[in-house]
Amino acid sequence: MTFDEKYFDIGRLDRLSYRDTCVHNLDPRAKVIATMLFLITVISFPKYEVVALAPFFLFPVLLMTIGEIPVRFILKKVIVVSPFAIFIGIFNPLLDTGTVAVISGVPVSGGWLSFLSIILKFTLTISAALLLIATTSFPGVCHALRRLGFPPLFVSQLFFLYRYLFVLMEEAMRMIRARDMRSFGTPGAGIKVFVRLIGILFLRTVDRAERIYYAMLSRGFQGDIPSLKRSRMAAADLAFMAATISFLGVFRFFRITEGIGRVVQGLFA
Amino acid sequence: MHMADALLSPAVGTTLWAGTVAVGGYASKKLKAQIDDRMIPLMGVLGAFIFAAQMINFTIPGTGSSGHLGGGMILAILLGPHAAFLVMASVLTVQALFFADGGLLALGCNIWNLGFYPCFLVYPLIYKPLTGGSKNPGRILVASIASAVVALQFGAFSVVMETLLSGKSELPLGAFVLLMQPIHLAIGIIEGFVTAGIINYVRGARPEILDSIAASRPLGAGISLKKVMMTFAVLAAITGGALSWFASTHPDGLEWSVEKIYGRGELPEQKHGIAPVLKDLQEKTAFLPDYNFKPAGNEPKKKEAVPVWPGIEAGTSLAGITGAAIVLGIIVLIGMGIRSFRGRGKG
Amino acid sequence: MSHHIVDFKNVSFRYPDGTEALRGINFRITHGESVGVVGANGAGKSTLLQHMNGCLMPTSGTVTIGDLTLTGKTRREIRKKVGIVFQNPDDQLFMPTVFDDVAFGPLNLGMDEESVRERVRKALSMVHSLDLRDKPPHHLSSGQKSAVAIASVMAMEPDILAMDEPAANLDPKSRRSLITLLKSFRHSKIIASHDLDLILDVCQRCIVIRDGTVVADGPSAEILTNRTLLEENNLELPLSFQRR
Amino acid sequence: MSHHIVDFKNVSFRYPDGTEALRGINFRITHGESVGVVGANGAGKSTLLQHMNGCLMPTSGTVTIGDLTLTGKTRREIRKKVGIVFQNPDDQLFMPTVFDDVAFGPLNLGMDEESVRERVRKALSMVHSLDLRDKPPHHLSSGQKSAVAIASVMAMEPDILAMDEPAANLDPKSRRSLITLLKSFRHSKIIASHDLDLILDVCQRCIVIRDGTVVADGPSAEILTNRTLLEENNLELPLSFQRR
Ligand SMILES: Nc1ncnc2c1ncn2[C@@H]1O[C@H](COP(=O)(O)OP(=O)(O)OP(=O)(O)O)[C@@H](O)[C@H]1O
Ligand SMILES: Nc1ncnc2c1ncn2[C@@H]1O[C@H](COP(=O)(O)OP(=O)(O)OP(=O)(O)O)[C@@H](O)[C@H]1O
Ligand SMILES: [Mg+2]
Ligand SMILES: [Mg+2]
Repeated sequence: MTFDEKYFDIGRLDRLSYRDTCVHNLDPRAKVIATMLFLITVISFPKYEVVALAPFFLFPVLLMTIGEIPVRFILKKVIVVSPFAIFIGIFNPLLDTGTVAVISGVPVSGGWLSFLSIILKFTLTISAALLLIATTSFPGVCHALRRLGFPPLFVSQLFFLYRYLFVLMEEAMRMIRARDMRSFGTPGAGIKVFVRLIGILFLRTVDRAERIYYAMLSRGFQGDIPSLKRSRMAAADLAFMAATISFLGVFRFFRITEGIGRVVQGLFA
Repeated sequence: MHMADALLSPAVGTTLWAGTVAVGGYASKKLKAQIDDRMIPLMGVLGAFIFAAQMINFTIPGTGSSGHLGGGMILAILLGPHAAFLVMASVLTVQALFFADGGLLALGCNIWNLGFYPCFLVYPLIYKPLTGGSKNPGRILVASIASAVVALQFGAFSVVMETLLSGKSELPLGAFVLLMQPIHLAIGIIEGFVTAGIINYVRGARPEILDSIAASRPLGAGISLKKVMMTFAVLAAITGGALSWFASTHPDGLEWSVEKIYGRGELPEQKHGIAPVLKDLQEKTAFLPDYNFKPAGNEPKKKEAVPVWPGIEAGTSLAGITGAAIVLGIIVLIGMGIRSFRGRGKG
Repeated sequence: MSHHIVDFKNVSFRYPDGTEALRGINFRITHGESVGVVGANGAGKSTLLQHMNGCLMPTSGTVTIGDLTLTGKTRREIRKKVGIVFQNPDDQLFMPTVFDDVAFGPLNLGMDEESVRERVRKALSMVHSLDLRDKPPHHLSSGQKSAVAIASVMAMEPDILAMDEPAANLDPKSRRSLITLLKSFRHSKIIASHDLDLILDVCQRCIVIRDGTVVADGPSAEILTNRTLLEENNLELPLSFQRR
Repeated sequence: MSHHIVDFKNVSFRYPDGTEALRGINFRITHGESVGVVGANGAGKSTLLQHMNGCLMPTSGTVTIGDLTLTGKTRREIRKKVGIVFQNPDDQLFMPTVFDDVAFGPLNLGMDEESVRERVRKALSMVHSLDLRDKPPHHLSSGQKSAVAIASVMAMEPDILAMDEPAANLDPKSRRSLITLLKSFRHSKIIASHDLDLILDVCQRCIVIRDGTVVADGPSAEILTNRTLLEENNLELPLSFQRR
């Protein structure tokens, strides 16, 4: 991704979180917890498991449709980050060729199954993480983390990081533009100029931090970032959690997908 | 070099999360006791700085490819290990959430790999002794390169171990190490150059800034070696304990890697569909001395139905596939149904 | 009401790198006055404003706000009385959403939840920005950012308002509504700006600074029409006096 | 001389996050003209300027500079013709000394040392900053930085000069000398600013932008005195027309 794309991408994801749907209105803590449980459940399937992963697509699909998040946008982002997992996973079919299953006479090697399993898990976990932000907003997630007991210092780092990400990225973007404008090929993009640019950006960042600090002092900052309790867990939030947990439990421990397959096959047999 | 959720097992993922949370808790406790509250916005904004800086590319001399700044080392030098660790953790959290770089479960691993090593291992044990508090640009350069290289080697090796212990990848240890470490050696050297360049630039341009950051960072920043080693030992014990538990309950995870390292030098043939892919890969992986894949293109003869993982074939049957297709179909229908219902509701 | 008084007595300030930014500043602002501070780039305007609430502490001399002399101990009290709006609203809006930002001050004052919400609502309505409540500042336009920055200071209900270059980068209409807004505040105000027309509109009194000293102090209508004085200080007649 | 021509035909631009910043912009600037671009905050002025040399590429429509149509391929050529000075000189000055900074562009053009020196000398004298040659940019005042930023662009001897909000944060005198400087350039110029008095002084022609479209285009003297037009666009009469 180029710088600009990356920058705009965050902006887009961020804007998705302002929508007003019932998914967006759930308590952020409920969504954070549900997402983490979802991730652990998906990851906990053994390496050759493929079939039982299918039902888990319901979770992101529901979040996406009810939360009015564009499918394409999420898919595109999943694809953009996929190379590392694919790069590691692609060795499985090459190295693990022992047959672990025979499907209507066609033997399937373990490597292909585990590779497919990695890809499915990858899609599920990444989209769940993206959807968490797209339906909760970054500040929402931070407030949730704070109320879930993460150190306040860490959470304030997240707040500042998020807030100044956009400011500094824009600053960096303008600097790159200025550099590229006056360098008509590679020499301008060399490591020396790079170090300078970063150095200047650093100095400006420190100056900015100083100004922010003064602004904070001017408004009574005493070492802690205070926060308002925004919401109490409502019935809807509890219901959402309960539904998620039972969904995860049922599909983790019972082989329902396969059962459905059997029943349907039985109908046609 | 970000670890990905899909490659992790829950045991490895949660173990490293636990380690990261422990170190994070320790760091924030330390900071809270000693911090000058001027540091709070500074740390946050520096996180954003690392983020923005990572997005600026430069051309790596002689190669034409581009690199960018990693950040852990420079933060440790500027802020001291505790603050640097927290900043790195928040940078990686934002990456995980906004770019899905890695994922939420792998976040623990990533913070560990990219934050713990530079801040708590390399900074006190390599950078500080090598510079000895000197402001000499040459020493800073040497120390930065050494630190960045070591930190990245640790990080890369951890990625290898985390992947292998999770047992989702079939990559053999040797090959994996050969894939990861040399690349990260190169990246480390460049990161070292860049880190030193920035420190030296800042020192030249506005020396007072470095001094004022140094002055406002917690006294304990020059942490005692003993404490680091203690922490490290405790964490190693936790990790080791968890891993051995994992290894004993899921022997397959370790078994196959051991098997791959010492065992079958030769691997059976492949299915036809991937012959070209395989050939290509074979050429690309030719530098792995120990592993030669059998020439592809052999007619597939896969009748040796040896269940590697007993009970697994039960799930991966035709019934399973049918079931999965039906389930996915239903999910898509649900999704589309909600969409159109909503569309109608609005229109 | 003595608590609306600002008094600088012989205030000097030297930055750690040795720059003497203020050299013996003297002035006194009484209740309800509105004062402009003008001068060349680098004259010391921003440095001066930062002394108003102890962001910077004088190297020598005394700053008195109301009946408190600025010291390390009284600083916290003084910050409740003096609200400063800095030059760049991006530096001022440091919380992730507009609401959080405006609530930051009142929460630090230890107010309870209900009153905080009420204060935020009031401050945001004052600058006509209640709708922006849940947005993150980086999605606001520059004019909106300025307005919210003012709200976040107003939410602390300060007795004295200090602003540094409030109109930079605003389009003419936003600038005009800012002027209207400023005129409607009944606080003591002190505004540093290069926009002499704005000073002329908002402030009855004007202080000219050069190299860290006060070189003129008097009614804006007099000072800002004194061409020689202005030109000596890298300034010029307000544009609205430069007839074509 | 066809190479001093700027031609926007039906240019639209949408930021990847969906903001439609330009919607069918049309105008043509001929040799030696100097054109002001005005409009409300967020109207699209900066976005427009960034199309002049391919920092941004139109989503649809064509930008022609001289006889080249802007594409990924011609971008590099076009950057030699169009110099842009951004709003904040700090973004622009990244080399360790003023000399290095001004030399950066010419060196990248592959010129030999002697000619580079000559160019730098010329560019710096043009903005009366030859003395600053060996200073590091971060020790300059804001006015000086602006001047050097302009020199660093002028050193590439562009045919066309584009500037975004060149006078923000300058004190009135620095602003005035910038105006004098701009007037003395014989290049085609295009200047985006909220400072309508500056536009009136420097540009014969003025384009008004609203929501990414051109709503007026004509002689500055006419446009900037048309009160209704201006007020519809979040602008107001230049201050020098607002007699007191
Ligand atoms: N953090 C700092 N460290 C050292 N010197 C500084 C610092 N900030 C400002 N100065 C110097 O102090 C003097 C006064 O600066 P100040 O920012 O108060 O000027 P100003 O009147 O606000 O200028 P402007 O109109 O450009 O905003 C200048 O010489 C400036 O270079
Ligand atoms: N990086 C960006 N990503 C998304 N939208 C953007 C971006 N930059 C600008 N915009 C939007 O594009 C529109 C035009 O912005 P632009 O910066 O061109 O306005 P402008 O006329 O220069 O405003 P100003 O007078 O405040 O400088 C605005 O709606 C703005 O919010
Ligand atoms: Mg100032
Ligand atoms: Mg603009």
